[in-house]
Amino acid sequence: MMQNLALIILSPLAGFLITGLIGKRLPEKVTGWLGSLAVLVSFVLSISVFNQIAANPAGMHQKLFTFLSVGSLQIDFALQADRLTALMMLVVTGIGFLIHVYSIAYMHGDAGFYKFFAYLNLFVFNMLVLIMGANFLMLFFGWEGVGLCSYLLIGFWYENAEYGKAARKAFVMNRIGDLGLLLGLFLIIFEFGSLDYHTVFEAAARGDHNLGVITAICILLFVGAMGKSAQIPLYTWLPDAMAGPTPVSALIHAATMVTAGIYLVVRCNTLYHFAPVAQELILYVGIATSILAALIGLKQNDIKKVLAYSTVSQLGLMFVALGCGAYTAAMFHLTTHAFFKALLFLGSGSVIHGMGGEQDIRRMGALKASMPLTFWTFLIGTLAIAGFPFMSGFFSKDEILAEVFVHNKVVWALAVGSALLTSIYMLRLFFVTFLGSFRGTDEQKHHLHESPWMMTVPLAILAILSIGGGLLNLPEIVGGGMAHTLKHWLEPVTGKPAGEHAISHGTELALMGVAVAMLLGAWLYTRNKYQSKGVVPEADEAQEGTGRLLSHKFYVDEVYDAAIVQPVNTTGEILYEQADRKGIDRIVNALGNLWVWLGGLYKKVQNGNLEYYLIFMVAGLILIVGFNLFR
Amino acid sequence: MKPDSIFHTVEISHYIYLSCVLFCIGLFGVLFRRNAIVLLMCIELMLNAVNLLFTAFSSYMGDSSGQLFVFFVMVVAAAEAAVGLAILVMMFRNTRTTDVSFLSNLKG
Amino acid sequence: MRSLLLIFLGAIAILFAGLGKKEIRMLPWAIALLLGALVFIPMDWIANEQPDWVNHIVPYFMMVFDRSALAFMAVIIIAAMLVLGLFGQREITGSDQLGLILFSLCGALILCSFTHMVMLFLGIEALSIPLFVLAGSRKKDLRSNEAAIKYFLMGAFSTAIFLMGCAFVYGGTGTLDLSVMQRVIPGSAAMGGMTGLAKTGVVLLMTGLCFKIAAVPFHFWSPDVYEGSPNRTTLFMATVVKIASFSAFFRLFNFAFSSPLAHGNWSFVLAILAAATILVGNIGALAQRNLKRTMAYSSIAHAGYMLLAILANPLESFWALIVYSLAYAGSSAVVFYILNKVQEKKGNTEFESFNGFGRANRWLGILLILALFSMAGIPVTAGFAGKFLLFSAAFTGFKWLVIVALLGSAISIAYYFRVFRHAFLTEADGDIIKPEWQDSVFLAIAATVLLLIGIWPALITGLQLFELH
Amino acid sequence: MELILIPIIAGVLAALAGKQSRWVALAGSLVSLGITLFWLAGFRYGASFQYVFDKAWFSQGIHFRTGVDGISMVLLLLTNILVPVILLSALRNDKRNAATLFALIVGMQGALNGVFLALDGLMFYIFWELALIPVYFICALWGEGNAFRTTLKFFIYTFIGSLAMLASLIFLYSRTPDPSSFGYEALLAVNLNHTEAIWVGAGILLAFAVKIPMLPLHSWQPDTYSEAPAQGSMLLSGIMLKMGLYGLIRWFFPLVPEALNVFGPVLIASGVIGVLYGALIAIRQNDMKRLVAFSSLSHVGLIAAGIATVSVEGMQGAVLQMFTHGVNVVGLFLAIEVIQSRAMTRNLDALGGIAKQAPVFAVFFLLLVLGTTAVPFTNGFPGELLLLKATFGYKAVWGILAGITIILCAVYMLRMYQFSMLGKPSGGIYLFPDLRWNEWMAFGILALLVLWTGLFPQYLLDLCGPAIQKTMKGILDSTGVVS
Repeated sequence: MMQNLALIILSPLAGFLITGLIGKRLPEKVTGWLGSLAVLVSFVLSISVFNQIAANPAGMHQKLFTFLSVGSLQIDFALQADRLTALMMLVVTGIGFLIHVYSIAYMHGDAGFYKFFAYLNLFVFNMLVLIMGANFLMLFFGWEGVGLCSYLLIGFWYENAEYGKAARKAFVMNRIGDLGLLLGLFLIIFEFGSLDYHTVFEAAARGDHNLGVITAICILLFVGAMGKSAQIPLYTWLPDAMAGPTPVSALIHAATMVTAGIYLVVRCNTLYHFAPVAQELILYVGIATSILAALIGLKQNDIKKVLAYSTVSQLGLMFVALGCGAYTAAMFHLTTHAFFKALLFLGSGSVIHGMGGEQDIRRMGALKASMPLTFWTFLIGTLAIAGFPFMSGFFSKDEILAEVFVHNKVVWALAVGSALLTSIYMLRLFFVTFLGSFRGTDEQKHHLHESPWMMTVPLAILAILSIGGGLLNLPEIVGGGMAHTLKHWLEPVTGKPAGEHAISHGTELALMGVAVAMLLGAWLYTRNKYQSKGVVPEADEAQEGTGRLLSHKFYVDEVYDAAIVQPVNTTGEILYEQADRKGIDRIVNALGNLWVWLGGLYKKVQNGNLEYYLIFMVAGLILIVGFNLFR
Repeated sequence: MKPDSIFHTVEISHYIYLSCVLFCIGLFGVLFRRNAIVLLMCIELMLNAVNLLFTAFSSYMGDSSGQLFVFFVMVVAAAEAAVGLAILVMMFRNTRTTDVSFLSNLKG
Repeated sequence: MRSLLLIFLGAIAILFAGLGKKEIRMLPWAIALLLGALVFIPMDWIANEQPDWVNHIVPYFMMVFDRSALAFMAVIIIAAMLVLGLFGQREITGSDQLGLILFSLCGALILCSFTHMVMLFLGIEALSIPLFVLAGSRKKDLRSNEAAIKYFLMGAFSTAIFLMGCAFVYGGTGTLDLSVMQRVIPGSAAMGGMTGLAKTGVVLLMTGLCFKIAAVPFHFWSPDVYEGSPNRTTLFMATVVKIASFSAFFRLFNFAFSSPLAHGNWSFVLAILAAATILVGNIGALAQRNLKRTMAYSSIAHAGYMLLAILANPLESFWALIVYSLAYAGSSAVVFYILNKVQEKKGNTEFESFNGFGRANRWLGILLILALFSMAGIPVTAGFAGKFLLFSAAFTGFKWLVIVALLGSAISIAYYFRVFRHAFLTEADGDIIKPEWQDSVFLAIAATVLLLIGIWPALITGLQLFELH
Repeated sequence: MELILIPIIAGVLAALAGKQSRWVALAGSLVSLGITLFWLAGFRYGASFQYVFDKAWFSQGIHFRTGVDGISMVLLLLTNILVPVILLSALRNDKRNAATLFALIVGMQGALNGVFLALDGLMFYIFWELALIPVYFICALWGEGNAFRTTLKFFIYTFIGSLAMLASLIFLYSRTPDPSSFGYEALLAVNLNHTEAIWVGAGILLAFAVKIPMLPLHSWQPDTYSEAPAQGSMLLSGIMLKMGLYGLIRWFFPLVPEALNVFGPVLIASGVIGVLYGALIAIRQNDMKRLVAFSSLSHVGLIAAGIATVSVEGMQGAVLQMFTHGVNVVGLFLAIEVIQSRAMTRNLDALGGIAKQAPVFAVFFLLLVLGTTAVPFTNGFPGELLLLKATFGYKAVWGILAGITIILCAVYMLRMYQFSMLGKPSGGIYLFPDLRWNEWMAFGILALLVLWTGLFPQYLLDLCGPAIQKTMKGILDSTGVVS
């Protein structure tokens, strides 16, 4: 059974190699199904691992080979699986498989079809390495690996220079985070002498380490998480990353890769336990991101951009939970978010597919009729994220809000505001896209169709999961005996937080009531505005005042460009022109030319005139004799 | 050579000074004259200063090798002068002058 | 002694036998003569004692043909062979130039073996006087005339200074015999050191020799004379004359004036002169547009390097000097051969005349690179071995001087590689030069010397196992 | 011995072989690759020198002495793999006098092997110089633009450095006990006082720092790389600058450990500043070769800084990274050559969209870009990890500054890839044939190395580990620093 772990990562790797190397010569269907099969194998194996873990909370561990062994430092290429991992594995491979299947239809006819599946498989491989690695370096491997795949997939349509730019932006911003993570790893090595989770956490749990260093480690790790999970200040890449094909956005930029930061913090909860400062930082960054992204989401007209900002906002919410030490809540929301956000992205993909590549919601509308299945699943997704009672998002979001309520009332209020904004922009998106009147071209109208079954079936499955995802971790008032399944499941990893503030059922109910009321309000507002009045959102250029600010994303990109990108470029130019060419190089050349110049000077001395020669000789002679006699 | 010969009634230093003066006269002649013939003569003067000095030392120390040297110097100086005059003649044929300051084609 | 006599008598014979004949016809005889002289050297080396008849011809041990003399003689004869072999003159009638070269060579050989100031003086004059004539041997050429005049006047002038030095040393030490001097000078320590007379004498001798090797500030003649003289004469001056002068320099200063007392007297001044020579030679060469003149400056620089040998511990530096001289002679011969051929085709030796040379003549091009590398002291050529041995021998004495020498070597790359650039990197079509078969033989000898010593210098330095004196 | 002689003989034969010279050269270089692999197979893990060949050369104190330990084995491997690859990539070359080009390349292999094998100070110096000559000719004879001036500057610059090293070596030689010796161990045994150590060290360092090149002494590099022919750039950047780094490990620090406290900080500062300096400049370069030149400056700066930390991670990481950087930079220059020979330009402004026309090439190029960017599973990663860790452990500030390279490197490398390969085909790139078989093979070998080193760096680390530890012990024992 032990080789299961290796097989889980090897299967997508094999898929990558096969589709990448010979996929070009195979028919599309074969390539697509091969790629999907590879992930399916991983999924099935993951279930088997999941079952084993259920029986054996300690988890599994498998060393493949020694990667690096230098001095006292030894880093193995090793895999492990515990309950956290098992949960993530199911999410990654399960949703991954659905999206693979979806892609077979979605990417049909693309010139780079085989490449797409190769990249997707490579991504799944890297993601699995990230979550299954048994030490921080393995995590870093996967961490950078998924960043690479993200780069490749965002820039998948490489002939478009803008897409290429977005891809590079994503990679570079991730790299900024990676540097933080890497420095964190170095600190871990110096503090604990190892990178193995087991060793590190065991040592940390003893609590006798320098708290300052641990805080530094935690902050640095969080910097890594900022990059990958698109938190302030490193979030701007994620909306741009929507340049990639939609399944990519669903898989990488919604369901899996961007949650790696959450995973990292949960994984290191032992360390964060000793670093309250870092936790506070996470809390504030998370809530700020959540609000900011939600605000921006209000005014976006690109269907995928709205979802992207929504993702950023939801990730912020998860970090808020982490900041409160509510690891289960974060993981719970991570899981449900994976379901409904993947659903929403795939739904949007279906819309885009049907609309022949159109992404602007102002040109859509009234799609309900022609794309019923998409409509219904999208509705489910929208409701789930907006927190419609008893759907998955309802439970997971409420759990976070409840935890925050206990922790910090101000942040709670902000989080509620963020939830409200979420409801508004999601419903706006929904109404504008599917209801009202059709605003596209005639050609698009003629072309409009429901997507093939390979796309709709994954939608349906995800819709079911979005509805029922809440079952994973019901609150006590609803679930009774079945409550807190996930919490108990994760306990071996997160431990039992000491002195947990339980809130009374009354308060909990009240909080739920607030949420439902807000949703209702949002529904009425948006329905009134976009369906009944048929308001079409203004174009970006037409926005004024706050709207303009929002549609331009608070001008953050422009600020970054002016504050970082341009200065770096200018520095590069100045260094090259002034310091290198006109400075160092000129000095070197001058040192060389000095001798040539001296040579020219000497030429004048050697003037061909015998008398001068004799005078020089005699003068030299006198000098020599005199020097020798009188020194 | 008798020990009380005239050389020993005069201090050796006088000979040294004399020949140094002679030598310097020759030397400055070489420096400040331009006619090749005169230059040649000045060099001969320098050689003669050397000869005088050799002879004086030789006598003073009672060692014959210095005087031997003088003969060689004289012989070689003659040979040198012969060659030198030949070169000067050649130069005169080509340039119609014996002024060395006109010879400055080779320089730089 | 046998070599010297053979060459002297042979020179007379060739001079008379060659009357009215083309010089080129006498050349094989001259080469044979040199070969014969060369053969005697290993024989004498092994015998290692002065036969009686030598002492009858040269009384009072005024010349001693010890092994140090023999080693230099061998180098000089080889250098002379290269000079003669590579420059067969077809146009010249009469073998007077050949005879003059051989006579001059006799002077050079005397400079290897003297032990008495008289012989030193005679050697220098025997070496120089034929050269005055040779420098002016193109009678109608004004440049040749000018070279001859300048060389003669300045040579005679420096001879006078040198003789003054002899006289002073004679007065200061009471002897003209080198071995006596070597014994007398340390004895003067008891009487408050060397007298001013002797001190000045030593320095005057030094200046006289510095003129011969063209060390700063007595080097002014050499660029002009080198440029104006016929190529063969220039090469002869650059190699045979220079090596012989160094042999004399080495013998005089590291034998007669080798005691610490005397050494302290002249070494510092000489070190400064050496540094100046290296710098002036290299810097002067940088500004030149004419290869021949560049080689003149380069030869000044080489003299500067070789002066390091005089300043170093003689036991180590002797063989360094030998290796260096061989390397220098070999590479100079190659460069001057090519220079001569180019001059025959193009009429001058400006750098531009070499454009495309390497592309047109593959083997000569490679040979040119080899020679230039050797001059620049790049491994694995003989020039590197020589430089390395010289510098490491001198390192214990004047470290700063070695640094200056290294700096000089670095500067020299610029002008040596300029030749390479014109020969290889210009698009012009160079003239194709077909060397005569005998030229090829001598070029091959030169190349072999350069490479063989470069790869395996122990071939020469291994001889240091033998006692020198 | 055979590793030095066979390539040189092959070079001579190739020069004479005319049309067939490329095959002669390739055969010669493959034979020495074979010998290297044979040696590797028989290599006993440990710190001692193996396959020692010893013969008196100049004199009794100056020997022709060669031997291999783990450090030199890695570099021999690098040399003898890369030179065949370079030859392979040039096989279809139809430049003027191609025979000479092949001869010089394979001859260079011999000289480089000599550098890495030498266990005698003077021998090291001689091969150090000797390695300079073929590459000089390659750059001067087949270079473009103002190649003579640039290469002359390069030559004199490095030559001055070498001469300074020679002076230092001679000084050490003069201090060895009688009879003086240039032997490696004899030179190591010389004890210097602090002042002497600084002077001697400065001389040796000058040679290495120019060749590496370290920051203020680098100005020969961009011009030379960009004006040299592809093979010249590959040899220079792929192998030759490793000579300097190797010299730091094998010669510089062991010879003057007394001055470690002076040179260590200087080297690290220069290295780390070089990392940023090169990277920042590389970001704005449009000439691909110049870009790679500055990126190389950035990368080797990190390697040098790692060595100067004199820590196990730093040194082993450096050896690993030398191998890696050699492979990557040769690959990059090869890719640039592929582009230039087809598109007739290497200016990023004029390029674009090549990936469409040459997908296979695009994949290989991407892999090399990723390797250079140190993405995990490629070869750049483990070395950079170790080096950054060592620098960080030496002083956190330096580590953080150096770490910025992983961001900047991504910026300029991806920019280069983007502008050349991706986007819409522009300019004259409508006919861009994909790789020919020889280029395919060359890239294939490099790609395998990229992945192999990326996944299993431990093989190379094990190889050089004991030797590194011995070297470090030697250095630290002499300085009295307790590690």
